Amino acid sequence: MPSLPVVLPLIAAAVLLAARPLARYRRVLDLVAAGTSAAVAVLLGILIFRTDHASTYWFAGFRPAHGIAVGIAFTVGPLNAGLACVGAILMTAAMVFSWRYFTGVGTYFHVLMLTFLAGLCGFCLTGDVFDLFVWFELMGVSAYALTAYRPEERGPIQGALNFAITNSVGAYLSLTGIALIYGRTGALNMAQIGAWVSRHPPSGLVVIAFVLVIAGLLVKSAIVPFHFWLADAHAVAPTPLCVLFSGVMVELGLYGIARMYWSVFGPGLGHRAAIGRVFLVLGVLTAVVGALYCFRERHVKRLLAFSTISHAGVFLAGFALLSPLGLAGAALYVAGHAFVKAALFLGAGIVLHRLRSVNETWLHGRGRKLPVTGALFTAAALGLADLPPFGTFLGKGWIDDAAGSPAVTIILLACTIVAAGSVLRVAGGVFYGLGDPPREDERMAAEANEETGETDSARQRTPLTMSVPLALLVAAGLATGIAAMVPRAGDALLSAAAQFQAQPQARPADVTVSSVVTGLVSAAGAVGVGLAGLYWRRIPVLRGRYEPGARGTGLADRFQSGVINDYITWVIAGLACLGGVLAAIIRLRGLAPGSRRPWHASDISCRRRSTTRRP
Amino acid sequence: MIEILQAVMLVMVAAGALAVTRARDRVRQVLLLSGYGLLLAILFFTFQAPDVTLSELTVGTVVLPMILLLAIFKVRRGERGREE
Amino acid sequence: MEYFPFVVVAWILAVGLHGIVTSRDLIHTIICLVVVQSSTYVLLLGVGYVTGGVAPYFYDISARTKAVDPVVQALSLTDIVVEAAVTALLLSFAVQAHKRFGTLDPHKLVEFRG
Amino acid sequence: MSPRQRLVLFTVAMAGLAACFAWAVAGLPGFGNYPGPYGPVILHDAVGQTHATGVVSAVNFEYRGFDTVGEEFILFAAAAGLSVVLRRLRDERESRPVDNSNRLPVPDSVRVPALIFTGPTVLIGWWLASHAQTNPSGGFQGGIMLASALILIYLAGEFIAFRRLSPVALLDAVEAVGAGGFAVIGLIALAMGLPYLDNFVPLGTIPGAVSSGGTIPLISFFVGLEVAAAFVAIIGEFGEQTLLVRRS
Repeated sequence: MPSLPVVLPLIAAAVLLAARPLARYRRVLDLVAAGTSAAVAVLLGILIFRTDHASTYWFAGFRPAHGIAVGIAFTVGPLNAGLACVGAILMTAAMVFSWRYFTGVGTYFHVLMLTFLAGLCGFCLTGDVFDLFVWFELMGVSAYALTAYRPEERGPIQGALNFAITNSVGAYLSLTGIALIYGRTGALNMAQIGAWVSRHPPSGLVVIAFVLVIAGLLVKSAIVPFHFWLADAHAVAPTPLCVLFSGVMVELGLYGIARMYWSVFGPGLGHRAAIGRVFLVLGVLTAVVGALYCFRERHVKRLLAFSTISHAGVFLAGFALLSPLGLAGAALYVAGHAFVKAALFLGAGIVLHRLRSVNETWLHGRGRKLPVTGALFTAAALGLADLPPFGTFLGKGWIDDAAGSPAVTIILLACTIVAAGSVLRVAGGVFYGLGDPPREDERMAAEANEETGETDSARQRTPLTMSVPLALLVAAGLATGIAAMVPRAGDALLSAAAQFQAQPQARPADVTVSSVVTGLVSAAGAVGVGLAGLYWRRIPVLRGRYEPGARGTGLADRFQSGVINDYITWVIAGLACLGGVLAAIIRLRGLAPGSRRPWHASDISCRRRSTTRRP
Repeated sequence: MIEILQAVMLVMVAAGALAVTRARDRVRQVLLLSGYGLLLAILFFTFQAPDVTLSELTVGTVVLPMILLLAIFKVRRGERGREE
Repeated sequence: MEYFPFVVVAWILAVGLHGIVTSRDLIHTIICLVVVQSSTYVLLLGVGYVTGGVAPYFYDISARTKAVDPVVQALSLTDIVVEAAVTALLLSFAVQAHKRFGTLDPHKLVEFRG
Repeated sequence: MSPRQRLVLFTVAMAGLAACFAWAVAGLPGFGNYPGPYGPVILHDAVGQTHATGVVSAVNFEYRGFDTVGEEFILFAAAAGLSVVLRRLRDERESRPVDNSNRLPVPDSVRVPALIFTGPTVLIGWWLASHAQTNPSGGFQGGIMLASALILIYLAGEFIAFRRLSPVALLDAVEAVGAGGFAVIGLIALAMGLPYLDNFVPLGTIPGAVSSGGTIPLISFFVGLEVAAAFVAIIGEFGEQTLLVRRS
């Protein structure tokens, strides 16, 4: 059963490729593709509820003997099945959305989408480090090809190349890390490596293998300074694909890092607080950089991409708190964010379909003829700003609770306000014509006007297959928050997080007053930032200096240069810094006592069964 | 322990990698890559991996250079067409 | 001498990455990427090697003979196929980029960014 | 960044990374001292459990067969992606080169040996793909050999013949059968109530015989199909790009 979410899409992809000559019956093929991903979503949904503890599935029936795994295992827990399920739901929405979106394409789009889905599920569920790499690559290859799906446009090839080369370098560095750890432990099963690592004092090998293994994941999850490729790829990829990139692919990278830390390296590395702080700094840095770039963007898809980077930083900060509450908050935030961000991209896709542009400047006021899309887009943007009861507010609230540090709370709050405010600025300007018509920035206009040809069909009205998924996604974003407010559901999530970390669950998951207040403040702040962006020229203090969305600042462009050589240089520099910092922590602080725990042979098959429930 | 043949092949592979990445002419680079694939294949043979040797021989020395050459011809033709 | 193969791995990796960073031609970049990946095969096979071991085939010898690790060989096989697939896809991007923009210099391609 | 700045940053960073790597390698047991336990356990069990004497194939198609499923589909996705990227675009016309030849300018000294070697290459490929369980061979190598045979035809300058031998629809179908077939073999085990990809075919009595290994030769065959079709498709796409001029 746990193998089916991977195998089903693969078989469907093979069938659809063979059915290419039958492209006349497109509707049937569309239905097969969308039906498969919906079925996968249902299967994963069942898996979430059937596994109240992490259960292990051995492929080809090779169960481990004497604590040595010889086959490949899937380790299915509520968190990873849940993440895959969110991915499958977004995939289904994207498939339905692209029903009328692309016309006259063969089945290749569906084939690649399905292989992407299979890679996504395999990546989430696997409990084997090399298998992780394989599914990571499958997801990558499908994503590269899909990014370049419209080679007749000018941008996609450039974006796809940067995406593919940066991610491939990351993946090969990850493989180097896998080989290193295999060379010492002689194991590929995560639990088995984890057991080995926790029985031995942390050595240079373990530290550096950890850094190298997460290299590819850091690139995928767009953590500064590994993030440069993301905006290039998002700006050019077909909109249904952006839904998946922003909604789950980035988050998958973060999940991978969390998984690597908790299941493999973390227990043996020790120095929990110090390592957590390193990742917290990385997360906050990413959140700040993403928010600033988001604010100065006029290309709607690029703007949304930078907001994803900013949010990825918040998620990483949540993981980095290393407590069940922080992880549960991050998980809930990921789910809530996935739905609203997907809705925003679909909204952008509808705008592109109807108005043939994603240039905020040009679109100013032109979206008034799309009232429904405008309302849903605005609602989703408010969801992005953590407005209660969207799932985002509670996730953020838990992260703040777990951080317990006003500084972190305020910085993350500011980042959310700026990023979501920029999105609200777009919503207000485009759909309601608020504010002053912005000055045309020539370069922006030229770039955004490139973006025309995703669709051919009539654009007199928005087809239902486009607006219904959008509405459903906004509703799902709301539902996530409301469901998580039910105490039992919140506790279940928290205990799943505690299980994932093999830690006792310390406290109940509450909806605190402070989280509601923070959410409201955040939403109000975002509206304020959005309005300030729209009425920039009328505000005396701000006038004349700088215009939001204008790309005047050369320094920022020098970083986000679009040159692949720079991106790779940054990857290596970031990795060297991370390696150096972790090495310093381990070397200078010596071995922390009490960080290791005795190891049992039963660890292999099922490591974390016990969780302390709330009395 | 490392055997003499392995050490020799490792040195040659290291030199080969340098040669491949330093070459600036595309066709020359592809030919060097093909040779590098051959060196790798021999190295893998000394590592007692006949399976990998066979794969590296077919992929690294034949198929991949072939694809690269086709791509380079295509690009070169494009460049010539543009000059005219 | 015991660590010489791993030194070579680091060398290949560094040389390949240097090639990518200094490259002014996308096809050159892609070939350097192939070199970067080749370091992983050497590393994999290097860590799985057993001095005096034979290749793990027992068609005509006893299954008790000391042999090198078969797992890393299987992983390398997978790795090689992945390499070929990724390289072919990247090359198709390069061909298309050249067709569209008439250049393979990443610095010039930036001007056409979307 | 200017090239100079980039080089400086790269040099510093790479030095740091190399130092990290050196620190890591110092923790390895040293070349030739692979500590196990994964490899030794497999070496100990493989012949008995799978009746395959080629242990690498046993690992690839049996112990870690699920990796191979993923790897097949990476190739599958790459081939599909290649067709997407290199497909004929809306604004392109297809035309023959001006000199009206659809051949590479290949001298006879290349063409004749190429054609002569085609047959044996096919045979070797076939043999390799069907002996995964015994020798250093298997689906990858066999499949690539089969593809190489078609490259030889191509080298001989017979692109049209190459294309006729491998029309795109047929290649797609073969790829689908190859990659999908592998996945379906796994499903059959599942339908029989066994874990995915379990070896449900009798292993045969003599380890090392052609009919031994249960599903291993079967999977190897499908892998061979997929690999051959994917590589032929990839090379065909590039060949088409090179030989047929498309003008925009």
